[in-house]
Amino acid sequence: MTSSSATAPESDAAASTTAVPATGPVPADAASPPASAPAAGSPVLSVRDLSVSFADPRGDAPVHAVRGLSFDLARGEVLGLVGESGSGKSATGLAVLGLHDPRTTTVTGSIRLDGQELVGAGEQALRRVRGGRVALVFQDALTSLSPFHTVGAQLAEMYRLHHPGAGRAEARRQAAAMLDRVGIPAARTDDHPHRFSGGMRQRVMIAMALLNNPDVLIADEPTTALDARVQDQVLDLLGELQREHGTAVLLVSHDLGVVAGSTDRTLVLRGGREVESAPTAALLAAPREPYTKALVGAALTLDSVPGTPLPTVDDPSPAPRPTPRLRSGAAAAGSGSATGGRWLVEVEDLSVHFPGRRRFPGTRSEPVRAVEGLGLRIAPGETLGLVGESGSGKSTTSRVLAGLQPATAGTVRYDGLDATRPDRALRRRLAKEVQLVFQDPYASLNPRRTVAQTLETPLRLHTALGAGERRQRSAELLEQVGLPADHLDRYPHEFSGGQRQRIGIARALAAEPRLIIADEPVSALDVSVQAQVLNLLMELRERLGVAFLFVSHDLAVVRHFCDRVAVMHRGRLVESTDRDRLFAAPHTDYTRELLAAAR
Amino acid sequence: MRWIRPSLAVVATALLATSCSAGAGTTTSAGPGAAAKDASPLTAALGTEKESAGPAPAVAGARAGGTVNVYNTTDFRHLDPQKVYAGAAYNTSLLWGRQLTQYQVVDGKAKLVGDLATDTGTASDDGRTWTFRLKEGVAWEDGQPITSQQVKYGIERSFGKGYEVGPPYWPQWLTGEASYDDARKKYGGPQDGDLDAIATPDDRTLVFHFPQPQADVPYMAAQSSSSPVRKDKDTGTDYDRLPFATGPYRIVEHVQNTRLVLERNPHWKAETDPIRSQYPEKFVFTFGKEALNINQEILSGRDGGADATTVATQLSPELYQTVDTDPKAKDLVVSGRQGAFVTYLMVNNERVTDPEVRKALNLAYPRQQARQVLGGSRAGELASTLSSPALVDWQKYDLNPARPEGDPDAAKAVLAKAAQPPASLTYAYANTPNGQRVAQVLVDGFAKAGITLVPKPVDPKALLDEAHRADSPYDLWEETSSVDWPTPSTLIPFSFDGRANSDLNSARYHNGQVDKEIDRINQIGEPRAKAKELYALEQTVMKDLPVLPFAYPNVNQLRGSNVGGAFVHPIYGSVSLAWLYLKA
Amino acid sequence: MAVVEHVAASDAPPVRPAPPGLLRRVCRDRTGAVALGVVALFLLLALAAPLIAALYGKNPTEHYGQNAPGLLSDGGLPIAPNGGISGEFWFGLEPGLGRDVFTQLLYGIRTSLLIAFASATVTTALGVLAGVAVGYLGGITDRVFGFLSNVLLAFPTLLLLLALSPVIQSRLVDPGTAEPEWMQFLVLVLVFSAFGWIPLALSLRATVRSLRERDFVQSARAMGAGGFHVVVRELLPNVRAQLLVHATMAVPAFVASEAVLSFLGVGINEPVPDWGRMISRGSEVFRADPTYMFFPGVALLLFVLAFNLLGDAVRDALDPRAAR
Amino acid sequence: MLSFALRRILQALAVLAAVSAAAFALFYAAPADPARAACGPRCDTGQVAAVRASMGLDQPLLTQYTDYLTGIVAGRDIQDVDGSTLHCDAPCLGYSYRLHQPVTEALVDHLPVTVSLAAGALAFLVVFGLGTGFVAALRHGTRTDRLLSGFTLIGASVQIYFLGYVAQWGLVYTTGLLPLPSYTPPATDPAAWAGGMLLPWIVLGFVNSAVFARLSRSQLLETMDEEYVRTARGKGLGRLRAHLKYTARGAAGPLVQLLGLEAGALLGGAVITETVFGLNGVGRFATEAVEGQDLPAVVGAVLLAACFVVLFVALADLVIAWLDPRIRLG
Repeated sequence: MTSSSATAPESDAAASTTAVPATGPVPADAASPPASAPAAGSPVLSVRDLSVSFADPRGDAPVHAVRGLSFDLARGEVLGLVGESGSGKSATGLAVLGLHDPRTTTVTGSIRLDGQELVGAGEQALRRVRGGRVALVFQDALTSLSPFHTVGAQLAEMYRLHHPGAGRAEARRQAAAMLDRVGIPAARTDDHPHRFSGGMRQRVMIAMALLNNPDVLIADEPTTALDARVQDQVLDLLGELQREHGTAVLLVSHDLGVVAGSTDRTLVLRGGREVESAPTAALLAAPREPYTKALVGAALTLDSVPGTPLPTVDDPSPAPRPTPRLRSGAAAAGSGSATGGRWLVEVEDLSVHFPGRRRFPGTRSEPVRAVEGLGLRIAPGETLGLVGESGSGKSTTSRVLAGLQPATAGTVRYDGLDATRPDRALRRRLAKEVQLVFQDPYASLNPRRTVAQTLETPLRLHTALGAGERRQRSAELLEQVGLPADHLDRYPHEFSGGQRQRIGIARALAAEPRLIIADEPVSALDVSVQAQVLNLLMELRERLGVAFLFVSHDLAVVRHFCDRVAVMHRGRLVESTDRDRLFAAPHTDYTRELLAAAR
Repeated sequence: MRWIRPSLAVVATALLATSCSAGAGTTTSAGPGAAAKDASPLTAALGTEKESAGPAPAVAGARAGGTVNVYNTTDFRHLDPQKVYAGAAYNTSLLWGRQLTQYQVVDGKAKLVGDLATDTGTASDDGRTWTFRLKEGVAWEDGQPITSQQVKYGIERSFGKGYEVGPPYWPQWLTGEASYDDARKKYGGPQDGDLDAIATPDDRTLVFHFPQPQADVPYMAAQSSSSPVRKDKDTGTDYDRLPFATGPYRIVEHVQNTRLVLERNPHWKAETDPIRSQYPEKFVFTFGKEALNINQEILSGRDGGADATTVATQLSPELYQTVDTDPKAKDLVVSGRQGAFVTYLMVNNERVTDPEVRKALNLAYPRQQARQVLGGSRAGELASTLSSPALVDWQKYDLNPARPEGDPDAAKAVLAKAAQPPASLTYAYANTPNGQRVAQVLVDGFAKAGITLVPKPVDPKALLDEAHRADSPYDLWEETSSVDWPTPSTLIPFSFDGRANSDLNSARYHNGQVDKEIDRINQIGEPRAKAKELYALEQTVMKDLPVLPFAYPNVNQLRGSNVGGAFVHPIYGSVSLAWLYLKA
Repeated sequence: MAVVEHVAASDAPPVRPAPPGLLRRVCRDRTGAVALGVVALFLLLALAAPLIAALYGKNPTEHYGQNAPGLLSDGGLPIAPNGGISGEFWFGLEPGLGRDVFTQLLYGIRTSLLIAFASATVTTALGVLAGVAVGYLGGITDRVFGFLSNVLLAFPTLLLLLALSPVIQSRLVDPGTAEPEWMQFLVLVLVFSAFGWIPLALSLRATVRSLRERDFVQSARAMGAGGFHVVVRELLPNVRAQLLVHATMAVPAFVASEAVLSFLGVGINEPVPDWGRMISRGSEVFRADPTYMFFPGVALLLFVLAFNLLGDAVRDALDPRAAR
Repeated sequence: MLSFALRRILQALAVLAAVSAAAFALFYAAPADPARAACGPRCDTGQVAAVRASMGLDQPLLTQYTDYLTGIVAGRDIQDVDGSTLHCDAPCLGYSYRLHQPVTEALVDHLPVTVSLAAGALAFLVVFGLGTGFVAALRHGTRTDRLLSGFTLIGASVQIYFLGYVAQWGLVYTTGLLPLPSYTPPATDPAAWAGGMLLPWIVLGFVNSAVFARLSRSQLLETMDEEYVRTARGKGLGRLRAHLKYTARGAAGPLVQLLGLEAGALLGGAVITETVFGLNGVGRFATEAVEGQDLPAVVGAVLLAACFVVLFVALADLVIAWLDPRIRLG
């Protein structure tokens, strides 16, 4: 990209005019009803027939991330750019700032910022735009803030870059002020990013983005990495600032929930093409396109009918099963009666501590108490949801049950037997009857082994089947999770995320387990895929009557899938009760907060 | 007794490590270096008192002043006069050390004259008593006069522990013990008090009393161990690094293996010294350079190379062509016979008992090819005698004529006559590049005569220890050694005496008559008569062909274009610094 | 890159061809292909050395220059210009012994390759064993190994090789008998192996450490799979690429080290042809006869260069992220 | 940071102790009899035994080792072959019977050469390696990149002694473009010092810079993909400035580490370079010690080299920690 002198002066003019909207008419603009915003005045950003494609490093055919996308963004408007991974939404965001690597990427079409063409604009012009008139907020603030510089310094730099006259002191003052505005005390301006919590870091990012009153803010999945409660806080903050500065926001997200609460208009992307675009409220209320319908339907809310099959792209309006899962009630009773019958799993004041960092030879810092005095019970065939924010110790608990993590204290009884110090026989039983489904479909399959090899491992370990029978069985398993049997000899990288998750489930089923521990099995998947996998799990649960320990941070999913729910916070059990009771009348404030955030 | 260890130091340079250059006979180099005629370079007569008076004969065109750079690959093993026992070190130590007698060299001819002593000593009681008188005005670097007691103290030191590295003769002769160790049992050095065998009636007179007649005292008196040492300056081990000077120069700095700096000694008087001169201001030795770089610097004349010479390193082979083609370069080569050194292919006579086999080996010996890989005629002249042409009254002879390139068929014929021809012979060689190449030549050459050679690479430093061990497993090895002074006295009587241990008689040669002859000749006190008898005896020995002479090695060294008066010392076999000057 | 990942993740299974064979991918990159060609050529020459020598009618040990007059000067230098290059002696004659340079070079490849391949094999084996085991076991084993490798890496390797190889030699060979050639090779392989395995072990240890925490390993362990299964079935397949790259990179490294030792005089002795020794001899005479240093020097450069290029190509082929 | 540093230093010391022990065991287990080597020419077995006693070789290995260590810490008295004892003060790395000189002294005598050589070579290495690496990374995929990468690869493949001789031949002896390689103490004549070391610096630096250049290229390329670099550009920072301020900082870690290793290795004595250019540094000293079977000297040289490596690796770690707040501030 060489600076074309033609655009340079023009951009100067544009730059000078940008001062106006930033100061004067902003409140009025913000006040005007969002729906009418597009009509009012010329759009600050207008994208026409935008296409982005990446060259494949292996030299294969180029990948088309965005194809012929067009949209307008009016001043002060918030436009939601919704799509599943690979829909090209992020690529669009980057294209606006010309941040793609010019060697591997080709961008065609037109992006006009106040009439200034950005596609093919010179580096000089673009640099003036970046951070000055268009600012970015990335998904993960930990990686997008420099770990080597203090947040204060990074903001100050942002300021000075676009106020050439300003001195260091001035810049630092501005930075401190902005940080204070987003709720970060001046005392911490000299801290490095890794010292902040996820939410705080995201606040820093936002502060930095808005430091120079940009006309347009591109927020790329700004809250995806955060817990629900923090998510809300950050979104609120973003909203406030946006109204204050009258900044136009392009909110890129995969989560309809996020978009619903905070955008005026929504544009749905799929495979780099626009599917549907309408005022958000309208779009959510009455989606026109089937894909949109599916997305809206698949996005679980707290008022779905538990246990019912969810709409998917292929089947936008599934027939509700005649008898929606009644076990819930049964389980509720069961929890009482199970004293007579016996629990599958009983956990009594379980504690898991991790040794602290070694400071000196000998001395160590305080151990990390991941789980503290936890008690749990799972009846056969029952599904227990384990809810909590990141770091609440839910994964650790599941690892203990899976026998991957020794307990520091407390007992785990499986089928009445002591599983904390199991003998060989019990260890074999546990290995067979307790299986795992993981969160990350990419990490959970060995990239160097075919599906067949992966599926046959448990068979070889736990069954007496011969080679032929094993292959036979794995084929069945594959079909059971809805994949064609002829995929047996493929390698994981030939499958998509959802398919891999299915394979993971098939592997779990292979040993005919009685308990499946599913650690966030759907949270890494796209909404529609999420729905499909959930449907699959529910179906299998009905068919095989296997018990589940379902670990998740997503209340909606838990509510839809589980019979009973246990809430964890800072390694302790906050509350554990029947699903309906919990969602109807939460006992603790913490649970209430969680629910509020999920609404 | 022969220079064994010192010669090893020279073996490394002379024949094995880096090869040589400028053909011995063909050199036209400056200075009287072309000393490679068949006649001995040694003027027979010993110098008179008149010849022993200073100053040294002036070197034509010499000029005073300047600093001479001396580039050596390695430092000298020893500077302590009683420890110095190697040609180059002898030669160099002349700069700061003086002995009772020393060799005066004129036109490449060496003559033994009195140095500290007024003459080469006077014998009485047919060789049992020797008397030396010190000159007037000979002084230490601090101006104090040199006394006979100090010379005596020096000789006493050479009995002491740690002085095994020096020559054994004073202890042996003065105690009359054949064995060095027995000698030291009788007197163990200064800590055993006064040595009665040497009397010092006054500060200038030394009287040696020997149990048996000794003919070679004047030559021994020229050895470094006949240098005076002052008790109050004797720093023990450190004296090996910084000896106290009596010669024209004194040591002002010596960083071992790195640097040695000499400055003029103000208290040295030219009129007392018939041997040395004192032209340059300073000598600066630099140790640790590679031969390649040394020669390049001297040839190019850059960075002080013009004022430089080298004492211990040879002309690197890669410069042959340059020297042959470029007359200017050729002009800078100083060549000459390496003192009295001779290189032999040693044979362990206890393992190869059959003389026919030894004769066969001699006939098959590819001498010329072996010399070729070492640099050809530059490396030296093919030898046929045990003794070196450098010796007094030496005459050439060849009792076992053999073709230089080897004669396999003749060898086969002789071998056929042998009682039982050996299945194979073990040849030990110093594991250096040249050593490996020579081994290749020998294996190749002897194989043609149907003799299998098993080459055994041995760590160069350990080769002689290995070969001299009583139970040494080797049949053949190469050895370069020299007599201690230019008479045959230390050749046959030590190295071919059947009664001596394998460390001295490394050929394990046993011959009763020879032993008897040795005893007889040892009683002769008159040097030249003794020499005559020894040459005769040498031929008797050579009839048995105990070892195969290979070559009289040459020294080829470079001197900077500005360096004058450089020649190879006919006795010590290296460029002598004591005669150098800078032309400009 | 990141976006490509996303595309793969969209639920429609992407239609991408199965990755082509390693060889094909290496050859796809031009330099890689050339490097492969050169390496192959060297291998071929090494294997066919006796044949070629027979056709060419010379052997590497005979002293042509000494046995036939008129080839070498009295000083042992080739008389013909350019180190005696002629129709009969294509690359000239060795000064001194007058052996044929071409066949020496030819057989020199064998020496270098034999030692390099042997050492590479041993070190790779050791490295895998140590690296994977330590990485998998972790804990105290890991700490001990870490310390050990720190110690070994602190040693000045070249000095040790210099000091030790003669020692080992004298330990293995009794005086009186000729030292068999294989002994020299063995000694070199031993000294190289003593240190060569550490880098691989270290990098593997790191890789395995991270793999060990991966879910698929966890699930295998949760299923009650034994350590053997986990190491052989789950871990090893994932470090294959790393191994291959290391092996290809190790060969030139060992070729170079062997040459260095021979150059310094503690490597392969006469009469076994050896490049390092040729170069050191060349350095003695290179003013008078540059060709004798030129040929082995350039050959060695080409050889190592080709192998390094090949190593790069292999790495890039296996890891497109590094290729860029 | 302090605790980190302390921990690191303790670790280094432990390693050194182990190295010394290993070196000791390794060499004194050698068959070559140092006493014989030390004793004069006609030493009979009795004398050799005496020498062995005076060298303390008759003691059990452990005792010898402990004596050695105490010598390093506190110095010790040593007996020479001629029975004279002398004090070798700390840090005493033993006594060379070949040179009749404490090893420490001998090493110190040779150190200036090696230090000059290493320093210059490192300087060249950093400038050249980092330069090529950076340019190649900025221009990656272009012809420049391929050219530079190829060039560095040649550096990685060429044998230093071959290059050294050819360079000497071409630049010094035949054309005389550069002064003869030689060492002059910088104090006496800085110009001559620099001139004499120029060629060794370039050759050694070039050959060693190859790895460095390749690493810096790949590191920079990797860091360029970091999100925070993209953020920096998103701020409106120019490409070059963004890379200089953020990418370089992010890529520094491994480079510093490698540099530490290189520095340690070079200061331990560049045996081949010193041989090729006839520089009388620690490397040459060590090789001569090896040839002379001068065990104390060999062990001393090995220890010195190991010390440098350990020291500089530790130093590098500290620098890295200081560069990266995540380590510095925990």
